[in-house]
Amino acid sequence: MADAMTPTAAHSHPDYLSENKGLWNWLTTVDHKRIGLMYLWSVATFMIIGGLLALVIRLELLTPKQTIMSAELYNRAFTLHGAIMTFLVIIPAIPAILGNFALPLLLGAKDVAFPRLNLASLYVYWIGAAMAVSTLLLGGVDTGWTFYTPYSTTTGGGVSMMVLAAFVLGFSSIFTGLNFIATTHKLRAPGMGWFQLPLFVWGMYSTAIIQILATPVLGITLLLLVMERVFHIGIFDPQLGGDPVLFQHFFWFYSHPAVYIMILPAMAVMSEVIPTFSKKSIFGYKAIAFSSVAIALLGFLVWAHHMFVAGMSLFAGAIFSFLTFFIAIPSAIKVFNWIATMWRGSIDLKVPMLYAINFLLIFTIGGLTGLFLASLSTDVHLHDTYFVVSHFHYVMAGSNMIALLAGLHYWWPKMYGRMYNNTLATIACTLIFIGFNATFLPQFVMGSRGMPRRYYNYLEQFQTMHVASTIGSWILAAGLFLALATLLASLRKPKDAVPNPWNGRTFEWEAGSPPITHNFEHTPVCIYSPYDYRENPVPIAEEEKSAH
Amino acid sequence: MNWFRDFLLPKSAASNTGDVDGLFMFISWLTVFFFFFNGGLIWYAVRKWRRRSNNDITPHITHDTKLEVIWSVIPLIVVMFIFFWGFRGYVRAWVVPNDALEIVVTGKKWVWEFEYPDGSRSLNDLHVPLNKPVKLVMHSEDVIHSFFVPAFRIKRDVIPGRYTELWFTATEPGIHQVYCTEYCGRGHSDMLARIFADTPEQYEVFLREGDEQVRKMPLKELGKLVYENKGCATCHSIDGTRGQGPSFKGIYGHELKDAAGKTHTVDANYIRDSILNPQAVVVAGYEPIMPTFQGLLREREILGMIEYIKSLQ
Amino acid sequence: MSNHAADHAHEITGPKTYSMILLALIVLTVITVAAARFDFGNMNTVVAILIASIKGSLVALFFMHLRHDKFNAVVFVLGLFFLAVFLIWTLFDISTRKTVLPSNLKQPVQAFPGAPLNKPIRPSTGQPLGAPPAQ
Amino acid sequence: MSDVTTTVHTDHQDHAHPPGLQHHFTNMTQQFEAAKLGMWLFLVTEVLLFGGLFVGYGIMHSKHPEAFVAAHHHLDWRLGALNTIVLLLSSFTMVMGVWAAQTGQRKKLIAFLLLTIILAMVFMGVKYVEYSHKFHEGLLPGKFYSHQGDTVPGQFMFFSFYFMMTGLHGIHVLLGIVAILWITFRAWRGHFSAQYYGPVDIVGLYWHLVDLIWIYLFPLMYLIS
Repeated sequence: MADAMTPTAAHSHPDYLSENKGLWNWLTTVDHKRIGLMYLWSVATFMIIGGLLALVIRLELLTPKQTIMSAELYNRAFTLHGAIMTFLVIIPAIPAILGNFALPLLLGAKDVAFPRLNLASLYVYWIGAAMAVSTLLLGGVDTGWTFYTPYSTTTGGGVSMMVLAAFVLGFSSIFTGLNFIATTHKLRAPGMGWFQLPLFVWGMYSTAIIQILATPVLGITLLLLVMERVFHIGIFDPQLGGDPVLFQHFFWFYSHPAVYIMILPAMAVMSEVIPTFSKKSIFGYKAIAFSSVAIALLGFLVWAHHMFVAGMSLFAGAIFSFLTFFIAIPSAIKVFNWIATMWRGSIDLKVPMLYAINFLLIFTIGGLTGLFLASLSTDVHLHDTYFVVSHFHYVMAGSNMIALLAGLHYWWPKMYGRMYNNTLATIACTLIFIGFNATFLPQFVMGSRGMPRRYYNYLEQFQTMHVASTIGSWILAAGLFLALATLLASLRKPKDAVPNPWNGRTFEWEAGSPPITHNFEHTPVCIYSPYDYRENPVPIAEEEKSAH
Repeated sequence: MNWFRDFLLPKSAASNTGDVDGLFMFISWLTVFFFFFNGGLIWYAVRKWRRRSNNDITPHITHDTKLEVIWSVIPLIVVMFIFFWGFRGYVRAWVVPNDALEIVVTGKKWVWEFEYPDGSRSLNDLHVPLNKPVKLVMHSEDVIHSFFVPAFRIKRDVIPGRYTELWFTATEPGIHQVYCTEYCGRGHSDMLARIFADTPEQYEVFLREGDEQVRKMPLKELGKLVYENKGCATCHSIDGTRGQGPSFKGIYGHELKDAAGKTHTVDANYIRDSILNPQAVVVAGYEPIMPTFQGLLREREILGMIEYIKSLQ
Repeated sequence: MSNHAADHAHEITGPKTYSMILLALIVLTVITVAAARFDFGNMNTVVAILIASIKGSLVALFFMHLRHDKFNAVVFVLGLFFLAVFLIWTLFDISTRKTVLPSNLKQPVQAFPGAPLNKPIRPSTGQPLGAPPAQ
Repeated sequence: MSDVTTTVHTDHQDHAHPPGLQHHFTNMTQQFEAAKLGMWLFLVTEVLLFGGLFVGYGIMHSKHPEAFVAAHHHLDWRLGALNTIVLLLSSFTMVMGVWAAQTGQRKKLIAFLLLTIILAMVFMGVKYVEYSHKFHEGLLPGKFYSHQGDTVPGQFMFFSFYFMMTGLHGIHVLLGIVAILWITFRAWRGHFSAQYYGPVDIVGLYWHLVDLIWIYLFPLMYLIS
């Protein structure tokens, strides 16, 4: 581990931030760490834009009728919020930022398998982002991020451009996934078998499976939608003999697995943070690893639970509901395993661990409220109400965002070689927890009482809860702003981080903080399990011998 | 514990809601329980095993198969139980009773149109009898909408190009809110309707005189509505063109000859008789094909028809 | 992972095998065309897909060397499997849907109400092409 | 894990660096296998991309069988069969090219690659003849369909799929031609040997997939009944 590493070894090369400075060198770099950082700031920019849109939406909903904008503008605002947050923020967030930065380090590799493809994925992301933003000049998009036909094929504005943007962004996601799979298979450090992989890698690998298998279907769906708009090809248009519900099958075949693209990486981060700060081996390594893969594969069999009231057949509804419940099992297993990891550990409540606990609580609510929506009869009542809005914000926005922050605070010393202000970061974490729950808990109640989603005007009976939610959104925004400011403020200091500030056991802590361009001075060799926190770690080879 | 249910759910007003509410509350309590269970475990662990020094020694526990099986199997049993409970409710909501009163619902940007079995129509207000199953056969004229009645715990998408159905038996008298829950553009949030669950007396009034909209409508407009909705327009034109029956244009106050050559003056009584007993007098040159509208039109609608024809000079 | 490129030597398939495969593929193409002449009733498409799948397997196994490449074969088959899941389940929903019709339906639902035989098709708002979208 | 960061392989300095080996790979085999796995993953995404169209085709076909059957009579199955044979032949020449590369026969490699390109161009030529015929007849996708004298409605939908599927396939053929040209150029420059032929193999895989998709397109488009 890094603390055992000879300090002289770490500084024979300049670190990756100091070497080859200058904008041009950054834009042409193939270094996975630099690409990860460029993703970080790109995603952060769009998160701020999407977040501001959310604040504007919440402000509009302060009163039952018009508050600050017209219905047309409101519809465009929530569509842009949804599209930006889904395609530009949450899907790339953890894989493209933390995955790109940490996955090769965790594997003891010098880079991902296809570094140029990795850079290409960033450029494709930028092109897609530019296209998405350009829809503003084309009159905006008012379809909702789900682009349901036939509304999306008949409304005006920049729908085609937005759809093509999502298509392009899909390729960015595919490139990242492809890289992670090939890297995990072919670039593991000598001695690192599949069950010595850090669980973050398992999580990323499972995510990548979904990215590879599902994203192309989104691509073709969106192309068909553009074709329908331009050529009236007829597949989704009932007037031309098409089936509008078919679009929903196509769309959710990608977009349901995509929610696991959002949550699996979050779980992956947890599996690193919790053992490190509990100073104890992860509980149930194989259970966590296999449950990631199980979620990824099962995720493909449940897409139509978004369509229980969409005019699907009774039988299809029953089967999809039945299978959906199986997703609950691996999710529950993971949560129990993390808690069991903390059990009898030595829990250090540093900022990443606080975020992890924050995640556990929010994910528990998010996961359990999923049961309402997986179950047929209750889903009929709750579908397309604020209950659904709140549920998916808990699992997609809350869990993902908090896990991203956990990972950022965890690897920040590795990324920039600097420690942040612990007190301020703790306050930010607390504010985020309070703000998030204040924003979204009232939405559960609103939803179950019948408040439909995507409503510009609403009945007076819901106003109290809307006001509570809006006030919550301000607390949440304050928390996020403080977290960002704390991290940024740390960059003004000189580099002060030691290679292994948290006493982690995985490979990245053996590299310098920040690492050199090729990551390690010497290629690491995997001898001990990545979670062996014993006083005298036992080599894997010996452990296996004694097992037989 | 009813306060929790009343806090989370709107007041139930239909026959099938008990099952849904039961399941909803079951999962709600499950959620509350597990939130505090997990939260409690974390709280306990953090309090008890907080790091005291950097040299803390922790036990090396990698897994515990028995424990892991337990916490996989128990959730599995619970969710399977939930599945079957939810499935049962779904099937009940799916299978429509045979004696259900059929209402045809048309969704279009951004109104709900209801067509009753007698062919009369209304916008955004639906009258149904209490304690009698009602079946809604729904379709859309433009984009996908969704018909949602929170008090009945029912919802189904309304799709262009095909029909979907939905049924309920209202058990609480009063007005129940209907929402459109599938995003359909600018007026999505204003695409509201109301279901009036009428007591037998109220429903009787409704059947006799129509709903509030119709009762308040001027007679001439009501007549126009009847003319358009009840099939008059198929045979009788209003612009003087000859159809299966005589045109209504300028007919009022004029004289007509029947097949036997007898002369009749078109006045209120003549129109009433022609609607209720059309075969009695058939105008010369036309086939006796008009069906009777006895029982199909309300008294006020006949008066409206007379006013409408009177206005077509 | 330690083996070198030279170790691939035993995997090299020769021109003879490739020629045989090519011949088989061409024969199968002829069979496909011939099979289309026969009427297998409902099985027409199934027969065509079956022959195509045999051809596809030959290409994948021999030309794409999946015969010697177990791992990538798994990757490829996994892709096909999920495609099958997508197709079969979507078809399952569509084929088990109940047709609901109102009892007073006057006209049968037309298959292509908006698409007359040879006229330009109008978008589903019912407006002529080029008109501004409905607001 | 491990304190023992043994020096298995110190960065660039040590043993001779084979040409074409990228810095982050240990040896040529690892690089070749990684690239091959990457290509297969890409092929999977291609399968699912086309797969979406196949699913759409299948569902619309089952929904409007008469329209699809009537519409497919406008296609000439002989041209389709010809193109199938041409593409199969090109797949054969491609795999022979890979064989030539594996056995280090540079001249044969270039010859086979050029043959493949020629066959690919023949394929595109036949496609051009077919497309221009369809354009002339007004057999076009969606709202541009203007064929006269139809008795079965809804044939525009078949042509929507025909043009989308064969069009997307055609784009892949064109990209394939570019890729093979690039490989031919590199072969001509003498980049490949029996030890290093990865790019040939990988472009070959792509080309076979293009062939594979056509194998399904042919009966579904030209031979339905």
